[in-house]
Amino acid sequence: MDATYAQEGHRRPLLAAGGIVKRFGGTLALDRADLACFPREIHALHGANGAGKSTMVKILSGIFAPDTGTITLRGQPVSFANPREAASHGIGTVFQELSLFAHMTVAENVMIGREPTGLLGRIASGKLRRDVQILLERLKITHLDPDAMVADLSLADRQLVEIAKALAGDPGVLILDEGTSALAPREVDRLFAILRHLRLEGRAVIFISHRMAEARELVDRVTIFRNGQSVVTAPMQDLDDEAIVEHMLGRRVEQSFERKAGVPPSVTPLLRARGLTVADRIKDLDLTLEAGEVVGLGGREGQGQGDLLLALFGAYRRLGGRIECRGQPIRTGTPWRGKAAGIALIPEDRKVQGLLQPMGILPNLTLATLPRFARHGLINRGQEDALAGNLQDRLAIKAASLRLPVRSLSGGNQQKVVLAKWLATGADIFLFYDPTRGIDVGTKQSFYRLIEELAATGKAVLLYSTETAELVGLCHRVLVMNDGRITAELKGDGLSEAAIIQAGASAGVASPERALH
Amino acid sequence: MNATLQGRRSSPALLIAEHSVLVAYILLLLLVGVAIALNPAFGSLGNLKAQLLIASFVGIIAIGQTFVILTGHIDLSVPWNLTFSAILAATCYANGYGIPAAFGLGIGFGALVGAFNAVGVAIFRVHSLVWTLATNALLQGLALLYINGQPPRSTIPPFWRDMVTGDVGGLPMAALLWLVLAVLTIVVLKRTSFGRKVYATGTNETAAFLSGIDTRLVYLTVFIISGASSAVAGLLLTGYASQTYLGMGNDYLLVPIAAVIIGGTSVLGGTGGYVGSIAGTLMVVVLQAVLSTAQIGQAGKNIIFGGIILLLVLLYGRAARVND
Amino acid sequence: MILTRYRPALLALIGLPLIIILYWTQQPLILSSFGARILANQGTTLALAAMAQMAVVLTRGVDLSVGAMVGLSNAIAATYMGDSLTSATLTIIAVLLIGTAAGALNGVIVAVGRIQPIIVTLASLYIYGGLALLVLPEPGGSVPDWFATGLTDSTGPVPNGLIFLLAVIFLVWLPIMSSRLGRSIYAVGDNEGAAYVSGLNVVRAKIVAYAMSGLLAALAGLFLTAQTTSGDATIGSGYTLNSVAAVVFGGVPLMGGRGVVLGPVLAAYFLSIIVSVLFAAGISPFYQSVVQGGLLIIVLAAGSYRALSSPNWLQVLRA
Amino acid sequence: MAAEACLKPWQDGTKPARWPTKPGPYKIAISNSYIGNTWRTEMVQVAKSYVSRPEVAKDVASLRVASAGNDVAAQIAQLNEMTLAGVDAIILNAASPTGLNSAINQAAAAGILVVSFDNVVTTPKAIKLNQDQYQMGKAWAQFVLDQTGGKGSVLMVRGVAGTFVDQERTRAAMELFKPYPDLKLTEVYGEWDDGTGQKVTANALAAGGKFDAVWSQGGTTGVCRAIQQAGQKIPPTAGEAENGFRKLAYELKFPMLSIGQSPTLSALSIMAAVNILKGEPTPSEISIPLPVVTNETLEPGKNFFPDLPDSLFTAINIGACGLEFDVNEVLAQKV
Repeated sequence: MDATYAQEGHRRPLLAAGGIVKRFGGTLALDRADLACFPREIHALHGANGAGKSTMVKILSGIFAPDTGTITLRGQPVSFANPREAASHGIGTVFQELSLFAHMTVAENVMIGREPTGLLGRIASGKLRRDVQILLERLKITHLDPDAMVADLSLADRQLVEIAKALAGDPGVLILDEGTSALAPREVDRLFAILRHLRLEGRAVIFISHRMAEARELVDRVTIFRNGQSVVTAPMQDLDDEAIVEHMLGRRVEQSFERKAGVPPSVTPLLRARGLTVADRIKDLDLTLEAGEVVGLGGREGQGQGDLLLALFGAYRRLGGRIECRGQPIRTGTPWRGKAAGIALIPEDRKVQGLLQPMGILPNLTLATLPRFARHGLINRGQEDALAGNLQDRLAIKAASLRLPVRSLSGGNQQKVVLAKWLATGADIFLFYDPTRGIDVGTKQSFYRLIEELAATGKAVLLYSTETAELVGLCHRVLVMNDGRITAELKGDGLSEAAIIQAGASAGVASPERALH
Repeated sequence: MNATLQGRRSSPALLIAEHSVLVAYILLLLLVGVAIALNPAFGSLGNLKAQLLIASFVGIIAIGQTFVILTGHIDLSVPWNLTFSAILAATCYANGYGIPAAFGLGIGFGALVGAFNAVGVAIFRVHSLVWTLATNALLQGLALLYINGQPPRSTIPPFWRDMVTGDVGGLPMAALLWLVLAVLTIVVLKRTSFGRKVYATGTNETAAFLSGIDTRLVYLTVFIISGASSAVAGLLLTGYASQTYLGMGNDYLLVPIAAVIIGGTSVLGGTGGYVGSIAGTLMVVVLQAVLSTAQIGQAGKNIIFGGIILLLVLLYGRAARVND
Repeated sequence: MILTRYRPALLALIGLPLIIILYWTQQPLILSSFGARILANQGTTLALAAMAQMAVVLTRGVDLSVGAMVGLSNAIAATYMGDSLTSATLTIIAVLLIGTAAGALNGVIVAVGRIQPIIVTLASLYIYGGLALLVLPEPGGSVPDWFATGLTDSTGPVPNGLIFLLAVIFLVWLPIMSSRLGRSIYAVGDNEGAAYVSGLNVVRAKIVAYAMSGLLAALAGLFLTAQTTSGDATIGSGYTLNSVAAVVFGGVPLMGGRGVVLGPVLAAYFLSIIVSVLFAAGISPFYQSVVQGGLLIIVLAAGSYRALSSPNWLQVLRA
Repeated sequence: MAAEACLKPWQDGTKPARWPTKPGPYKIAISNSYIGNTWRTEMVQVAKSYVSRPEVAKDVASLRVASAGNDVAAQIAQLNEMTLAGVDAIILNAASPTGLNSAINQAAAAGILVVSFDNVVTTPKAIKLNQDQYQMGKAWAQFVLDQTGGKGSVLMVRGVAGTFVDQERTRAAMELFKPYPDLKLTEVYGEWDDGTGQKVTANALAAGGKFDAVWSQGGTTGVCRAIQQAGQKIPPTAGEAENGFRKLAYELKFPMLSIGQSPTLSALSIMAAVNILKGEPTPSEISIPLPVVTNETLEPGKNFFPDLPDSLFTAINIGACGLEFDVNEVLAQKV
């Protein structure tokens, strides 16, 4: 615990929101919620998905105006008409959905809207570059080239850019809304060091993360939201993890994983890949998945784990090697071939890759199974409704009506819709691409149960996760990847977080630039 | 994320947005009312039938454009596709092919052009706005070469002329054909798995693709529909004018597109439908009819036409959200 | 990084010299001073119109009223310039102001009214075209000699048209695009939501882009007026779709947010010069559209090597 | 060739063309603005057919045709390019009456004879050859007056707004109609296009009921068909020289006057250019007689062709010029 924290009582809040109400159509997103943070404080905001955290962040950042309620900055009431005004009041935000420009360089992104200008308003690009270079060095993000295009960066690097961008405005209050979900432990440590430094400088940080454990030692106080209300604000040391979860969910949850017995290899595994080669991403890779098995993919980010999932599913064309399902070679190269072979992919970015956001929940649920209830192309609505209702019950998707657009659902429920869509196809090989990123504890638990259920019913699961604990807890085996190859296989007693991290790091090869073009 | 950014919309706008098709029909009735008020003869049965006949050309092209626009694309090859298909059919007929063969060839050619457009869009991934524009130029040249610089053949089967302009049960035949195709279109879009795929592709191609939908096939089909509907419109125009001639498609580039958009279909793809396009078609045709006989200069007509389109979309097109 | 940005313009960068060489083999005199002037004057109007189009395309919009604004500027300029220096100067200023205002109006409706750009500019295509007819019901009008020769003659071996174009690029385009405002135009096209939450003024960026489009279309109209020394309300109609073609050919994706002005400018010259090459090569005009359309198709298909070469479908879909 | 009866001075006092004579044969180029409609393709084919005649071929070394796609800047470049190529004469159908003047002046300065026809240009440096649009509009209007007696309802189908031709023809008609307040005029724009003509006429019929006469600049076939389709008798109609219009008039015997802008103007321009280059006296502004056809002179196979397409422009033969073309031979020209 930091010593500075003790002085809290003598100061007024740096930024405070009181009695905030925000309504979207029929739903009450925030219901008289309060949040206050003091100078020299790192303040955690916890809550299940849909509890109103992001809405609060958007109100503090000037994206939404509250229906009622007040915001005060250093005791003065303020109102932000737009993000510009919030920024000019010294509020910097790292958004959950990244606010970056793919076709601009790192430097241009970091300084967008506050570029140094010279004669006649011309942007001084040399100075811009240098300023960003200095900033990145100060933040110890030295591996990022200020001239790199953001489109070419990995998600983790983009998050770093996003953080640098928020810090470039020299904010008095920094808000991180799930700003660390893709970061490797080492990068998280580095970020925390920066946040501590900001605290020393007298600033405030509001910190939202679903990874509670990582934040514990950093955070001074915590506020917990539930159903749009702030249910508790307390010093961090007063609440243990269990208590936090209890406040978040309003109930107790059972924790969590049990040790898995291995699945013995069979003659005809559900899936076997031999000599799989994909451009320069996957190199001569062998892999088997048995029925009832959960296999994890670990290693540092960007070593080809995602590409492997995409390639198996059919999102890569021109593959080398062969893939067999139940001993039969299958044609690959397009998603519909993968689907026909019984393979399902729960993709990385559910918003862009998994769901038709403005369309209804129902068509999203049935998108991959249209032929099943379409006779001569004509959709049988009764059958479709029945299937969708069935899926909704099975996965406990919380929605008032399946006619609502899928974007009205919380993140966790959206992720369930993606999974339900594939469950409906009767697939027996499930590829998960970091499925619990940005999902609250409660939903995570139900997701773990679902994965275990899949395995229990004889399906095979290949899971890539950036959370090592998840891999250890869920998987029978974990394959550690390096540079497009499997460099270690961990199972049984050999499977532990430390072993995964060590295997990922010990390969020693520097991560190649992730080139998308 | 942008969806939520637009959170400050006033609720009347939202209301209009959710009922844009209804609003379109209300505006259509208003427009017809104004037209009749300006000139009572406009409301005569004969005129309404004449307008319906003209609207069926625009409306049938709008079928193809609705499909294409729903996938987020646009077909600018309509004018010369229409002309070439009609000329091809008429020439084949003049050369002794039977009517089914001649018309089949014409429509088949139109569909083939559609397929060519789809290749550019789906395989080469060129934006349809330029690819179909290039197709249009190419077709113009090919049409000139095909007719060898001569006026195109105008031997039109008399029965076809009578059929297009003739009445069945008080409705012009062409309008009847439009009605049939319109119902078919609405059913395909709203009730079939193909229709669902069109909306899915237009909403988010990546997500549709990763759900196992061959979006290339979707593009192929919608552009073929567009090409074929251009050709059908060309054949109808041939019957209407009793001839084929160069430039018969000139009027049919922007007007059907305007009809589709006024009818509430978003050019970004994924939202809208043909029910709205019908209202849009009728609005544009009525507007053009009223303006064409209004005794004001061409300048005034253009300004009023543009102004009213703007007014219409301002009234209910604005709810269209910016989507990621 | 510089190379990355210029790579999409490569097609035009290679295509233009090739077509000029092809032209030269048919007509050696094209590399004379007179020939250079022909080449320059031929493409300058479209180059300016393409820049007008590009300003809007950068914001992920499209401007179908570019041609109508070219025609409107031409009609106003030829009608009111007269012979005196004062009247001509005032008219030029008026044309530029009207063009900017017309473009800005498009921008306001698009940005504030939140209407799809294609339908807004389709409507204003009719409106501005109608206004042009109102100003000049039949072709005519005149411009002072100094205005015509000043823009279309040569200074030494350098065509004035080229100087004019470069002046517009260096005095109007680049200063705006390399300012914060210009960055925000690119940013809005790249990711509008991100631009908004990054505190950029999205509405202003769009309005400025459309206003720029109007200004550049007015400049195109003025150049066309100098070239034709007269006015014709319907003269601009061809520039709308050709400007879109030049923009895409020049490597600026219609998805917005990317692109360098060099691409569309070179592409505009390329597209303009084809017609002359056809004549020089003695190709019958009946083949003209076939060659033009066919060439465009080939070029567009050739430019899609990325879509064809990438093994990752997700990248193909994004391309 | 009866050049004198054919290539008439525009008006009394029209100056003769003065141009340095040159020995033949001559290199001639046609600069056309647009090729996407029937009149233009016919015009090009007539020119080719004309120069393939032996008596013409000996004077014409080459004929090259270019089309600018309705783009003034492109046509300026084309003229410049022709100047560079060193042709002896340019036959010009202009995209703009004024827009090409400076390029024409440059060509003239470089010693190239420019003969402008159809859409003529305003610069005095070019020889102008055309039918008199004002007279055409006037003749149509006179027919309407004769048929209606200056009373009743008249449909005026205009051409493309903003063009010189449309303005001239309409101006003539309006001047003639002015003294007759009992004439009720309904103006629509038919864009010289059959389809548009048909559509706007259908609209006009709906709005105005019935017309006692039609004054139509073009798209006349479509205009007549719209009236037919409305179930009405076609009233006396003054129109262009479309084959379809004449076929209908022959068949249905309604009073008609058909005057066509002749695609042969291209051939006559070549004739004028050769004459001038040879030093034969030729006016600098040439008026080509209007090929007028009435119910009396309508004759199948001669001035209209029942077996040929409706969109054919029939006025290819100008009697006064002694130029007779076999329509099938013209059409058979290679593109």
